[in-house]
Amino acid sequence: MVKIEFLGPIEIDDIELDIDNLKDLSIYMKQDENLKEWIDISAVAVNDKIITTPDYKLNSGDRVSILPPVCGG
Amino acid sequence: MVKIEFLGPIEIDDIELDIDNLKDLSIYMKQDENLKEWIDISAVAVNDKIITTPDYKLNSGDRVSILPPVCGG
Amino acid sequence: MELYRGGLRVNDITNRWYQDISKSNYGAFITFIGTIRDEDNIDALSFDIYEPILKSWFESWQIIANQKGAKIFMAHSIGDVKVGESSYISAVASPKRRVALELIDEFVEDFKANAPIWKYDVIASKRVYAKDRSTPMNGAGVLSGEEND
Amino acid sequence: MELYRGGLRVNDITNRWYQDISKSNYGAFITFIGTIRDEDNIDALSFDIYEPILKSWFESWQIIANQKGAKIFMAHSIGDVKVGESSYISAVASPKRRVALELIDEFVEDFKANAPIWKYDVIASKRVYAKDRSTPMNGAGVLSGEEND
Repeated sequence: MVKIEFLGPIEIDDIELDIDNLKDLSIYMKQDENLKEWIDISAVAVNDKIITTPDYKLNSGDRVSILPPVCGG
Repeated sequence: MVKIEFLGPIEIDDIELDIDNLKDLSIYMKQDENLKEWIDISAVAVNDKIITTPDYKLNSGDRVSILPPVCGG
Repeated sequence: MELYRGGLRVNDITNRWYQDISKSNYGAFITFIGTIRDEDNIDALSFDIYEPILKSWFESWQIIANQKGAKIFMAHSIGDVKVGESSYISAVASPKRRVALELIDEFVEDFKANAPIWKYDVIASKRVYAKDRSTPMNGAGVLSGEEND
Repeated sequence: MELYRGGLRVNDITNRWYQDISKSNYGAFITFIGTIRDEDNIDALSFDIYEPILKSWFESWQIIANQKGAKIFMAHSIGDVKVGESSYISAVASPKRRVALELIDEFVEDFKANAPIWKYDVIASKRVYAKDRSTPMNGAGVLSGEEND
């Protein structure tokens, strides 16, 4: 299982999914009215490291963070 | 008469000259061993305003300042 | 890197950083102080931070700075910060001025674009995500299948 | 613009400027602090200033800053400033960060190139003009007949 956490303004509780890659996650998010708007504009970290390759392989126990658009300062 | 003051590291006392323009001043400075090195690298102010035109007309009572290379900070 | 609940004590922080660098033969020290402006009828701004990635982001900048002989500092608020208070301070110390002037600009701009911090307007005690002023981070779009960096 | 004999009291000056701008709804405040580095066996640096032209130079920058909705500050030392002390502080306050970041860079660079201040190394109580680190001002060469700006 892979743990998914939604950061900042995405008001969705953490979930656990049985997925192998980010494409699977994207398919899951597309089906949720509250999540699909974040797909195109969010960055993704796996175990706190930003991932830039869509075919990145996920392993059981990984923690995936969804990072929506930022504005510090 | 025009008053000439040498600023910063130019260790020459103020002088008064009967000159009409900066060319006259340049000719005067060329003849002084301690002044000629400053001709090419100094800026010039007349009555505290920087002058950028060589043919600027000087009037009696004007105060000319010679400003050598700077390094504030 | 320093995180504080609420508005920053600007003088305490900047004076301490200056003290910290003043024995290290740096010739230039630049501080950037961000203050909450009175605009759009807000009472405050509020910030969420994802600390693990903010920390690694900051550390990667510290390495860049060190390679230039420089050192960077940063403080940020968590939660509500009232209008007129400061929520963000950063600073660069370097031997010579050019490195400091360039680094503070690059650092502040990348902070705005990539530090994992989310901003909310606080209006009548309600928190509203400042979506239209926010920027997708480097790597955003990876879920749409875009290779991005 | 503030001129002081000897090294600057950095915290006093920067804290006062911050206080000064903190009621005026500026979102960004950047300070640049220049410190005398320990190098070339100097004990101190020493500065001569021609105040009338420094003042008009500064005022022309204040006008440029005002046109961008910004405000600038400057303090400089006259005479000897010991290694480790500060001789120069400048600052920019502006509503938004880009103006402040660009203005502090342009202001500090033009200060270096055109502020009528002469620097001397102080070594064994002797004052030596730092000629090789100095820059001819805009307009230099006018005595050689060069039209320059």
